[in-house]
Amino acid sequence: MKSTKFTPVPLTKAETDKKWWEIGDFFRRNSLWLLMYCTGCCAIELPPAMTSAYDMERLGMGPMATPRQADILLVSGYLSLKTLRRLIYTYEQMSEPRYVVALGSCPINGGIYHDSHAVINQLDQYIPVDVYVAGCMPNTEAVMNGFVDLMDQIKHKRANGWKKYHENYSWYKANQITSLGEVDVHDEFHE
Amino acid sequence: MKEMKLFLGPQHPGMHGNASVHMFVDGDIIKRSYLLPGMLYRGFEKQMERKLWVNNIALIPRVCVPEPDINEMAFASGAEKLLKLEIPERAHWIRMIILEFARISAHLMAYGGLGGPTGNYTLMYHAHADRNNILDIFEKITGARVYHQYIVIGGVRQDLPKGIEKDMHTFLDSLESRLKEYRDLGIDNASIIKRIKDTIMLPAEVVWELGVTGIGMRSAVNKAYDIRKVAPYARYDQVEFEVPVSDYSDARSRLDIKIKEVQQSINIIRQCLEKMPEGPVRVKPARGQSMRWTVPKGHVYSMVESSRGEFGYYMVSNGGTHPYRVGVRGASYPQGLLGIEKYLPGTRIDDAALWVDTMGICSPEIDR
Amino acid sequence: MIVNILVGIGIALFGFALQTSIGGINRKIVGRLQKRHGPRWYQEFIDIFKLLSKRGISHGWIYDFGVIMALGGIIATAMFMPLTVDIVAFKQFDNFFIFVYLLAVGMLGMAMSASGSGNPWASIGVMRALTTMLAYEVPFLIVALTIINVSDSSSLTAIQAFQQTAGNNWFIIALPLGGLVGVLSLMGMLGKKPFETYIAPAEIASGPMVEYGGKQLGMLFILHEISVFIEVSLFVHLFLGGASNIFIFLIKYFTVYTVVNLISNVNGRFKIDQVVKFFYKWPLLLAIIQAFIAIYLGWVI
Amino acid sequence: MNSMNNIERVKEIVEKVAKVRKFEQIDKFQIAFEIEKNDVHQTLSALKLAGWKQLSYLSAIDWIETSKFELVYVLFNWDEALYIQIRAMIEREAAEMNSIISIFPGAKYYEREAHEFFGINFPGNPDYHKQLILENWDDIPPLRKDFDPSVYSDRKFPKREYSVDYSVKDPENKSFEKIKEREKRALSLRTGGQKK
Amino acid sequence: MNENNKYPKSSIFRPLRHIKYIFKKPVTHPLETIFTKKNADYLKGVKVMKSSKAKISNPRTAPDNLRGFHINDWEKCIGCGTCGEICPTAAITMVERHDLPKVAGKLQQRPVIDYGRCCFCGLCVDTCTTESLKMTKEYIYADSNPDSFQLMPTETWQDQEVEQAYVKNEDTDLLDLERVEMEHIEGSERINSYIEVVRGYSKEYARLEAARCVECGVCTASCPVQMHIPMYIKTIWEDDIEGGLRQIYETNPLPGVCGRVCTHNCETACAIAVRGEAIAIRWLKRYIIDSAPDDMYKKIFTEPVSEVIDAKVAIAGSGPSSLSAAYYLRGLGYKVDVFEEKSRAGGVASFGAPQYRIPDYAVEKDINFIKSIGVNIHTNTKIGSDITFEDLEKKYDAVFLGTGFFKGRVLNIPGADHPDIMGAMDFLPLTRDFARGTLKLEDMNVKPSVVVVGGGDVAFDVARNCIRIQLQKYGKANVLLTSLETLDILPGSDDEYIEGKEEGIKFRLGYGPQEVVVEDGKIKGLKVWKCTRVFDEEGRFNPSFDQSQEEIFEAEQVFFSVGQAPDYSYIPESLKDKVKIERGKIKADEAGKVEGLDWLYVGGDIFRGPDIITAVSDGHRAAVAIDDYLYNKAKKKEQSEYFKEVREAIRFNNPEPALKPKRKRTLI
Repeated sequence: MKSTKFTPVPLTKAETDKKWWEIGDFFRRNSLWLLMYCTGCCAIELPPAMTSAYDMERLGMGPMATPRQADILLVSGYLSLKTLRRLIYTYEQMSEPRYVVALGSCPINGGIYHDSHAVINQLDQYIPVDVYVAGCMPNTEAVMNGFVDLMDQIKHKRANGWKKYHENYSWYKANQITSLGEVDVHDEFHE
Repeated sequence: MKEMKLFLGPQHPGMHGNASVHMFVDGDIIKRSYLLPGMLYRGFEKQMERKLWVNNIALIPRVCVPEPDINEMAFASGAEKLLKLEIPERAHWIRMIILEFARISAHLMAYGGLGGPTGNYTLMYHAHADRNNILDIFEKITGARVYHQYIVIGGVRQDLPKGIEKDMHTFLDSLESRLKEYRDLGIDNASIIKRIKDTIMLPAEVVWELGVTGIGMRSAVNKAYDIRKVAPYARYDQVEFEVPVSDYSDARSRLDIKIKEVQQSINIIRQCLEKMPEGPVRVKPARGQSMRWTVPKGHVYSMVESSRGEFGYYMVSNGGTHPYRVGVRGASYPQGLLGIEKYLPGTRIDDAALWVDTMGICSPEIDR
Repeated sequence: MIVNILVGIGIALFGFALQTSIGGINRKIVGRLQKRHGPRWYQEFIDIFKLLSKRGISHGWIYDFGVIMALGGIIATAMFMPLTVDIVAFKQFDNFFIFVYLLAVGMLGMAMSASGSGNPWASIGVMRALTTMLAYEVPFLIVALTIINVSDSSSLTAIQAFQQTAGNNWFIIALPLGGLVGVLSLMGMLGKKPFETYIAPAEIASGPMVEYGGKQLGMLFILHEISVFIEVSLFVHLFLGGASNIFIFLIKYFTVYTVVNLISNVNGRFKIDQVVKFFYKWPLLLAIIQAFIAIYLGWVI
Repeated sequence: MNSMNNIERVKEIVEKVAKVRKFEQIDKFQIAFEIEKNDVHQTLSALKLAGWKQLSYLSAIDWIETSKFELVYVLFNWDEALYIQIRAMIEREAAEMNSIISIFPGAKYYEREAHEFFGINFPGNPDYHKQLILENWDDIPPLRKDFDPSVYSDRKFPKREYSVDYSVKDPENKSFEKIKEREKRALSLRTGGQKK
Repeated sequence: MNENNKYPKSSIFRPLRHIKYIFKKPVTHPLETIFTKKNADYLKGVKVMKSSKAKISNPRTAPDNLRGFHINDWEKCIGCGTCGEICPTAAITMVERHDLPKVAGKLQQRPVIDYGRCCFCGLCVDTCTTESLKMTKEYIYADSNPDSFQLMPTETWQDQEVEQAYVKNEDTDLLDLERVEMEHIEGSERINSYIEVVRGYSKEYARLEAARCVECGVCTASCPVQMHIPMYIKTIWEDDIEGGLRQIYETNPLPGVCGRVCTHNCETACAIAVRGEAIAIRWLKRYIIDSAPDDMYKKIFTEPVSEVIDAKVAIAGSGPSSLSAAYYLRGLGYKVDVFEEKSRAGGVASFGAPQYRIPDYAVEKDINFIKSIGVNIHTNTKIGSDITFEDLEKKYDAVFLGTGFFKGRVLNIPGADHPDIMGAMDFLPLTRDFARGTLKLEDMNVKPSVVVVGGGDVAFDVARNCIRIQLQKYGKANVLLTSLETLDILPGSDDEYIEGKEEGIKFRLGYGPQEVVVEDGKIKGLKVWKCTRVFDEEGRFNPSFDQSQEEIFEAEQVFFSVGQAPDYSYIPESLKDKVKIERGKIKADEAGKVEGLDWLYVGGDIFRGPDIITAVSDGHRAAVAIDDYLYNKAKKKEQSEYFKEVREAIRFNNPEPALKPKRKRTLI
């Protein structure tokens, strides 16, 4: 019998990292936790998705209370200026890798509020977005399919929005400042 | 101990919608608080002025997301008042069915929302499971789950689909049989009663001071102050229903009324299905293509009883194709802004989320 | 000695794996209660490994150190936990008080770390957690002391053996009032509703965990799983007669955890003052009565 | 419950304290009075005493052509089921109206909102000048008619330019450009667009 | 009151009953009813879904009226863009598609929907003029590339055949498909006089009718002069008559005439007509002219623009093409002389069309305006006799011929040379003069029973005139109209047929006249054969008859309305060989310039035909061509800004050849 001797192929550090990253990706895409930030109307389709009717826990997903714990920032619909400030704040708080899913028309190109003075038009000007789900509002099925799309993106290493945010940080910041004037929140409470 | 700053929301599981309650607490007691609205501000009233009467129907449901139909009703009936338009009889009854389903849906959501602050998620899951059935019925009737855009100026957009009555009856029967379960799991549950009994009080004087309406008002003043009874619209004067009231308004009694109102809504829908005449469902407000429909000059305040209270549209027309000004009175405006400023202090931080929940605060209608 | 340590680590790992699996299965059961299917049974593992694969954020060394300290403390505690009468790492050190003491180390580590995060919700959560601990510990200790008194030993193995030899006379039956207090305290320990006050996502945004994310949160999850393992095992050993072999242990463990979890899921949570009042009212009274009955009157069923 | 007498009674009450410029009955449950700015407080107090205890709505309308703001107060009496609109014109320039929070405390936030969206000052309301819904607003109050939200939006929030082009153009066929040019010319012939 | 009494007794045990749900079936939707095929495959890979389930996975079928993603039937779609107009989110834009055929009633554009805007309100479907835009049961679409959310709806969604869901029905339709009733005099009443049949819209009704227009502009390309139809309709709706008048005079100097007797191809092409009754474009134009007071005409040209350019143009004939040429040449700054052989200007408007369609005052209103801007009209001046053609050539820098077809034609069949037999164009001028009172009843040679041969509008004019004259002459009418064409291909318009029938014309359609039966010098009747076919397979006029079905329509007089002929006798011999005439029409280039003669232009019937509005377009084109020819040669005077603008507009609005819409028969 021919003996097959196991000869370990030495991996470079980059390759090792890549392997680890793939393993990590497996876990990450099978356990996506949402940050329920009800930025807009599409949030109303999330309770059905989370609760009994569509039960997204089957996919390993669930809502989380705080940004630190969450993997997905779910932008559910339109973003008013006031929300965007807090959204950016929230996004920056999330631990990496983090993904952004945008629901509905509004984050794509403004939706029904495209000419409103209070609502931004394109979310990807301010933070990178990994998956968009069309619809106004998207049906729960569409939302669920959107999440699976995101998982697929992660699997194929295409959900790199958070890296983009680092790479183009100054570009994003500049856009934020153009639209918001000031990104940080200043009010009685934040002094 | 020094006052500590805390904020409930905008991103907070206990907050309904995107708003923030800022609190200054001492220990567990809230010393000072206010609502920070505007997170959902879309410039709604401005947007409505810029849209035609006809394509405003795409915009108005978005004022209040959990119960969009009241907006359509308030807007459509306001415009009809300005137009002095008589709509077909059947349309009135269909509108009532839609409005009552919306009320049930909103109540279920609010009642299930009790599961958040009190931690009884099973209640929330059950309520949402039932609510999802309503959404499915809505989808069959109107073609959309949430933004129905169904009640339009001149009636309703199209007739009920065939066979929908059966679906409705099936749903109503099953919901009715489960109302007891909801009570058991929620307001009659000993562990939850501890949280909701004798807290979050809303005495009658406060009601008048703030201008709270709806369940908040009825639970405190012990009178059937419901627009459906007091100044009936649609055909509410032709159906029999009771308005549950109470003279002691704590969180529990308000939730109790909510469940009782669900029962009443079920009764109303059944009566509607029985009494609804056949016939047309829509008249056109004017001749010509819809983009050239105009509404005569005038001011009108059009009001609807929502699940949270009096919901009104102040509408002004200058005779053109666009509304000149539309003002929205969100039902939760008084308790949401002034209420939180004045009457949330003194409660504990545990109560804040429950306060927001049981007072019926819907942030999109405050911000608009 | 090394063998003992290895066995101890083995027990801790086993405890972690056991509780994580049972936690997963329980999520499915609770799912059914909520009219849905629930996640895959191994979802909890994926969650934990995912968290460990994420990048954490540091809020200073107290924050980081606290987590490690807590996790270390809790693993250490678990190492002492006997699984059955026979399977125990350190035969002489399975004293009840060791667990009470070591569990506190874990708790304190977490408290330290959470306070280090600087988030007000975390501070409130920590305060609540400690208050809750104070509330349930008193009746629980009284009942535990009663048991120790009755069984004449504070060693868990001995307590197990005592129950098994006396014709499977479990203390939950022998001391019914104490058993009830034990269940309530267990719910408090596990942070199950209605005593979940210190986590309370809807009120204080998960309390102590509010600032954790990534690796730290993963460690907290492991910590949580192991501490649940310790607490449930403690209950099994103290009240349910322990286990003569591993299968019985598994069955008892599963039953206890599932029952507690189910009760928890149809109830709401108390306010923190209500928790304290509650524990200092009925459980404390019952515990004292039980102690009186058992120790002074000697009435043990 | 809601007879003509009732409306007559309200008319009497209002006419006693205010000069009614216009009375209007909108439907069975709603009437409207146009009164002078200075009479508003007395009218509201009188009506409150008479049972119209609830302030349902308070806001303003911008009549830019006549350079006025119209303030609207909607009162409701739950026992008699009659909505009353009280309307009063105020000047658009440096618009100011004394607060009514002494009569209806619930008006506090309505007034703050009216200040924010129209720029009307409400002396007597302690917080009317604080920002409420808007944050860091840098333009004229948005509900004024001379504010154009689309201009603001275009200036601040870029619109998406899609890279996919579905058109099939014929480089020689300029018919679409021509149609547009023709329309432009024809539009200029409208009375509004006429030179001089 | 003890508030505890109102609640059922609370319990810590009752909630535990809910544990029973562990043993009940969950209400959750199964995974295979949620996920698309692609996503189901992914989920199979991560063991969430069983592979047997993944195979059949398909998202829940939506209800029948779901407002999902759009599909658009390109065959039906006419590119009107109404969907984009009504869209509350400005999500629909129209893009040019020059790959589509250029046909009347359709624009070469199709909607593109931006799903980054769409709010799924379905108003686009409700307002679609053709029912081509529909919504489907598809509701799932997610992508990571935001650019992929702008989609052009076609018959399929994502290249898949899909079920349609939300479509419009009577309730949801947002268009007004019914025309606002036009007041007209009843048939029994109007035959007693020459009063205009159609009374015209009142302001209120005109505004209602104008409100039906969706401003798509589909009609414009079908109009030979490309009038700004949607825009002037909008002026009516907005009650800006003056603006409307100015817009009309941009492209049409004879709106009063065209507002009454135009062939209105625009209405045939109208987007509303796809499913309903077309906007009454012709009558709305008439409304503007009727309601414009005379002094408002002064505002069309705010500055005098005449005689700025030192060049003269002669125009032969004063029909629509001539008047149009005169108007535009004047607007361009030339001195214009119009020579008319008859006593009144207007050509076919004054002498062809019947009085009850277009009364004289309406023609005069148009002509007076043209006169008022400085066009000299010399009536009773026949070229050839009163002024020679050579004179024109000598005295003027350019000559425009618009002399029209003013001779009746008679079929070459046995008996057709009888004196009682008349061609339509010989008869109709007499009726006009009769209606004006210049001819007496006795002068009118109309017998008690009449057969009219022909199926065009002119035949109807003849028949209806005959009825009126017969009634006055004999107290009763007996007119029979026969044509080769049966009703389905009758060339005359539907209105004429309906009104003619109301007035008592008898119809025998589908017969070919073979002989006029004459006995004792008197006409006895018309012998006809049944016509089996009018056009051959190639679509050419080539009738064939069934001899066996012979009939004789008894009548004492026969009118032939089978075409008209020109009279070129005024063209001098010297030019005869240079001017080529083909089938009665003068050969010229697109703009009407006669080949080989730079200074000679033609328009109207003698060039292109066949109707008034085409003649107007000929005049416009010829005016621009004349300007091209003369402008650089002529000595120019100083120009004002306003003059430049007017010149530019006239040149710019030079009409393109119109698209001929396919006629829709509503009669059958």
